[in-house]
Amino acid sequence: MSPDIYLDNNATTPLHEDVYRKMRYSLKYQYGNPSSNYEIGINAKKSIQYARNNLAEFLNAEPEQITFTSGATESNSTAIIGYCLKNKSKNHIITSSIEHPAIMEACKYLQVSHGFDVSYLPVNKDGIVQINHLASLITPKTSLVTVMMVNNEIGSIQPIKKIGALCKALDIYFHCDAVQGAGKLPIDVKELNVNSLSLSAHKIYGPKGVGCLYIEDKNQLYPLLHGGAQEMGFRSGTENVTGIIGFGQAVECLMDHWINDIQHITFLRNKFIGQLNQHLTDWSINGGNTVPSTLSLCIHGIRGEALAYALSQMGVFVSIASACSSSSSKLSHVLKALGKSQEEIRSTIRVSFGRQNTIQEIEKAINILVTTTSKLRSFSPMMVN
Amino acid sequence: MSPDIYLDNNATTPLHEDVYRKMRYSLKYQYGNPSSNYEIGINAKKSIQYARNNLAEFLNAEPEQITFTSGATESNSTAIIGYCLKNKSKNHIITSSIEHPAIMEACKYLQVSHGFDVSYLPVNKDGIVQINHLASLITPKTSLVTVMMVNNEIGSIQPIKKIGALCKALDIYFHCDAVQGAGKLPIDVKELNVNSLSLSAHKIYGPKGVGCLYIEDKNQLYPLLHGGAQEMGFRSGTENVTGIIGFGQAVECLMDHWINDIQHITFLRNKFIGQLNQHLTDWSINGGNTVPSTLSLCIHGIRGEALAYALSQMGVFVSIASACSSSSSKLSHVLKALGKSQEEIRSTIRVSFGRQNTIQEIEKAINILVTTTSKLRSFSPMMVN
Amino acid sequence: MFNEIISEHFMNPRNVGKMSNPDFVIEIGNPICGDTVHMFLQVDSNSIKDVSYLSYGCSTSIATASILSEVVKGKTFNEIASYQKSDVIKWLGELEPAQNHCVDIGYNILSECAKPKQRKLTENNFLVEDGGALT
Amino acid sequence: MFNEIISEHFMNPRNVGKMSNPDFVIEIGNPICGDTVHMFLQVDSNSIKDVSYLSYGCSTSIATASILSEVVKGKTFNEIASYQKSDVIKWLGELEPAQNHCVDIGYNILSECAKPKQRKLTENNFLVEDGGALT
Ligand SMILES: Cc1ncc(COP(=O)(O)O)c(C=O)c1O
Ligand SMILES: Cc1ncc(COP(=O)(O)O)c(C=O)c1O
Ligand code: FES
Ligand code: FES
Repeated sequence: MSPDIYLDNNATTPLHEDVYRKMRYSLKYQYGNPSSNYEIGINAKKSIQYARNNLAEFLNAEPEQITFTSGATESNSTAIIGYCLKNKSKNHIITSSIEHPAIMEACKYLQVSHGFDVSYLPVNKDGIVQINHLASLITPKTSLVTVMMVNNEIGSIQPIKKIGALCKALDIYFHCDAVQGAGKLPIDVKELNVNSLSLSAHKIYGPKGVGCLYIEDKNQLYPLLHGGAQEMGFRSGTENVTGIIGFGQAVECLMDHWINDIQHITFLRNKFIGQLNQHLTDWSINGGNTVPSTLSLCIHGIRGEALAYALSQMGVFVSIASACSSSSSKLSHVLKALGKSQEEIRSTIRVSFGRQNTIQEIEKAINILVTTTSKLRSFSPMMVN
Repeated sequence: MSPDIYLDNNATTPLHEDVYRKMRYSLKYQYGNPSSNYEIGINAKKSIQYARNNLAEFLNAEPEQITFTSGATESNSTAIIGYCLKNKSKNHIITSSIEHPAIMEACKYLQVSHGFDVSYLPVNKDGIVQINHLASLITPKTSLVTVMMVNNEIGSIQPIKKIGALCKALDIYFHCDAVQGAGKLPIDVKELNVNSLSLSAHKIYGPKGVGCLYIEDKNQLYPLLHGGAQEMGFRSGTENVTGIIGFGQAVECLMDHWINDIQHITFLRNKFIGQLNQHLTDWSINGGNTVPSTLSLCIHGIRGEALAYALSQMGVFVSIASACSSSSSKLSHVLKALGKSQEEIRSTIRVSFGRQNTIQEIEKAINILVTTTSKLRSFSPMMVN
Repeated sequence: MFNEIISEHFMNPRNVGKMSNPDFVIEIGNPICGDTVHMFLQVDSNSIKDVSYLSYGCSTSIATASILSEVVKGKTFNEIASYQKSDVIKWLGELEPAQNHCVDIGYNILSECAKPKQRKLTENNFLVEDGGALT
Repeated sequence: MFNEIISEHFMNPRNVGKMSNPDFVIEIGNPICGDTVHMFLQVDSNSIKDVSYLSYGCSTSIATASILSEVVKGKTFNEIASYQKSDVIKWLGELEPAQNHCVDIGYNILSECAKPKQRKLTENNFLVEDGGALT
C-alpha cells in the first residue's frame, strides 16, 4: 500500500507522525460541536483556537485574521470572488499566466459570469513575473491582483514583496496563493503587504480538506459559505475540528523544523542532479530561481507520461506536465508560458521532494530513472535513428 | 474527556466505530492525491468512488449526481447561490421560516447583495409548512423553493414530497436541506422530486467537515469553488479523502441499521417522556409530527440556559433554544415561528437522542433532569410565590 | 464559558429561599432579558442582619444574586453604599460580553440594599411574555 | 488507469528495435499528439516473416505497437487485411477516453502492414515542435 519512493510531494504529502497522532485522538474523543456550551464542545473550540494561534504565528498575523476553510481552493475562491463581487465598481483583474487552476478558474468565473476583464502577466524563461510588466497592466479599473508565491509545477519563486509594495502604493487589493510557498520560504504577511493569502494543509504534511485564508480586513469581502456564522461569522459550516487540529499541528511541526527540512531537501536535490549529470544525457531543468523541493525535468526523446508510468510500475512516484491525451489543450499552461515547445512539455516529469525522503530513496530512484529512461530511449525513433 | 451522557445528537454525533477504524487507516496509509496516476493516487480515487456509490444508493441517485463538499453549509450555498445566480431572469426565492441558518443566510446574501426577493413560509403550531401557503406565495418570478426535510430544533417533518410535486408541476427549482432527515426518514430523491438535496456526515456518525450535494442536473448551477475540476468538474479542491471515506462508511452503516436505530431511539424517547410524566410537572413539548430523536422541551419556571448549564455540570449534555443574552434577536427563530412566547423560548432545552445512547443513560439523565429542575425551581420566583 | 466564581455560585447558590417576614423586599428585573431577582432582607437600624432571595434567570444572573447576598449579609448600609460598580465587576470575575449586563443586576441589588424601601412584593412579580416588560 | 494488456505490453514490449535491412518500413504518426511508430518488416511473397519497431509516444501507444507487432508477425497479408477495427479494440482491451485514439494508431499499423509499400524512412522521421505536424 505504502509506496516505495514517493517523489510527488507537491501534489500532496503524507501526514507528519505528530499530526497523525493528534488527529487519531481527536477523531475518537473530540467529537463535540465547537458551538456547544458544554465540556466537549468547549474543548473542540479551544483546539480550534490553538490551531488558529499557530497559523497566526506562522504568518505573523493576528488570530482573528485567520479563517479556516476546506482548502486553498476555497480560500482562493473566497478571496477573489468575495472581494471582486463586493467591489464591483472596478472590474479588472490581473493574475499571472502560471497560476494554479484554483486561481485561474475563479478569475474565469468572474469573467464569464460577472463581466470582469482578466489580464495575464507573462513570465520570463525562468517562470517569473516581472514587476514592470505588472505596473504596465494596471489601469484605473484594476480591482485585484493575484500572483502565487511559488509555482507548483516548476517551483519558481515570484517577487511577492515587490508586488505587495506596488499594489499597496496604488491601493489595489493583492491576494497571494502561498500554497507552495509554505514550509519553503518564510511568510510574513505584514512584510509582504498582502491583503489575503491562502494555504492548504495537505501540502505541508497535514490533512487533505483543510486550508486557511489570511485576510487583513474581512469587511472588504463577501463570505462564500453562508450559515451558522462559525469562524467569527466569516465562514459558516460546522468546523472540520479534527482537520483543523491536524493543520495546526502540521504548522507547529513546520515552525520547529522547516529550516532543517530545507537543508535536507537541498541535499537530496543536489544528489539527484549530480547523479543525473553523471548517468544521463539529453535532459534539462525547466524554470529557474526555484525552491529546492521542486525539480521539473525535461527528458529528451521519450514521453513524460510513459516515463512516469514506467517509474510508477517500478515503485517511483512522480507526476507529469501533460496527460496522455491527443489534445494540446491538456498541455501544461505553465510550461507553455515559459515558451517550451510541445515536445519539451510532453517530455517533462516533475520530481518533488519531501522531508520524509531519504538519501537511500534518492539513490534508488535515480537508478530506476536512469534504467527506465535508457530502456524507453532504446526504442525511441528520436534517439535511435 | 468523553461525556457522561451525550444528548445533543442533533448538534453532532460521535463517530461510528467502523467509521473511526476506516478513517484512522486512511489517514495513515491512503495519502495519495486522487488526481495522481500511480497506485496510492488511484487507490484514493477508488475509495472516493466507493463512497460515492454508497451515497448514490442511499439516496436512490446516480453516482454522478453526488458531489462531495465540506459540509451541508457548502452544499446549501452551492445549490441556492449557484442556481439563482445562473438563472437571474427570475429573482424570487421561497423558503420556510424555520430553516437552518445555512439556508437562511444564503437566501439573505442573494437578497442583500444580488437584489433577490425572499418570502418566508409560515408554519402551523406543530412547526410544519402548509402546501397551500406555498402555492399562494409562488409568482411568475419564483426561481427557487427551498424547504428542509426535518427541522433541527424541534424535529418536525416537512411535506417534502408534496412540495416536490408542486414545484415540478410549476417548473420551479426545489432544493431540500435533508441534514436532519438522514437516518431518520427514507430519502429517495426521485420519489421526492427534489432538484438538489444536502447532507452532512457529522450528523450521521460520520466526520465533521464533509457533506454532499445531490444535484439532478449540474448544468443548471454555477459551481461555488473553482479550480482543478475535481468532483467531475463541479467542485474543485483536493478531495478530503479520509473524510469522504468516513462519510461513505457512515452511510453504509446507516443503510445497515437505521431501522433498528430508530426503534431503539423511539424506545429511549418513550422512556424519557414516560419518566418525565411521572416525575415532573409544568413542562410541554414544542412542535408535533416529529422524528423520535428530537425532543424540544419547554420546562416552565426556569431558564433553559441555566438548566442546560446545570445539567452539563452533572454530565448531561443538551442544547438550548436561546443563548444567555439580553438580546431578543438571539431567541430561536424556529420557536418564534411556532408562536411561542419569549418566556417559553427561554425555558426550552433540546434533547436529541443518538444510536449510542443506552437505556441506563436515559434513566440517569432523567434523574438528573428532575433533580436539577426541582432545585432551580425551588428558588424561582415563578414557581415559589 | 463561565468563570470559576460564577460556576461555583450557580451550582451552590447561598442564601436561597423565601423569607416569611422580611423587613424589606427588593425587586430587580431586566426588562429586556426578563431576569428577575426577589431579595428579602432582615435589618436592624444600620445593617442587614439576614438575606435570602428567589431568582429566575440565566446561570450568571443566579450566581450574581448569590454573590451579592453574601456581600450584603451582615454589612452596614453605609458599607454597602460605599461600593462601586468596579467592586461588582471584581466580585463577579471575568464575564463574556453576553453576560456583562449581570454587572448591572448586581449593582442594582447593591443600590437597593443600601437604602431598602419596599415592604412587600408587587402583585405580578416576574417578567413574562413578549416584549419583555414587567407585567 | 491502464488495463492489464496495455500495462504488460508497455512494461515488456515485444519485438522492439531497429532492423538493419528491412524489406519495408511503415511510418505512423498522430499529427495532434505526436505519437510516432516506425515499423520494420521482413516479408516473403505473401506474409510477414519478421517485424520490429521504434516507438515514441505515451504508454498506450507503445503498448499498441507491441501488441500489433505480435499480431502481424508470421501472418499472411490476406489474414492481416481481413482484420477489422473491432479486432483492434478487442486486442487493446478497455481504454480510457483519452487513450481511445490508440485504436486508430493500431488500425493504421494494420492497414499499412496489409499492403506495405515504403522502402525507406523519410528524412525527418519523427514528429516535433509546436503544431504537432510531421516535419
Ligand atoms: C438542518 C441543518 N442544515 C444545515 C446544517 C449545517 O451543516 P454543517 O454545519 O455541517 O455545514 C445543519 C447542522 O448544523 C442542520 O441541522
Ligand atoms: C499553488 C496551488 N494553489 C492551490 C492549490 C489548491 O489546493 P487544494 O486542492 O488543497 O484546494 C494547489 C494544490 O493543488 C496548489 O499547488
Ligand atoms: S498521447 Fe497519443 S496515444 Fe496518448
Ligand atoms: S439573559 Fe439576563 S443575565 Fe443572561
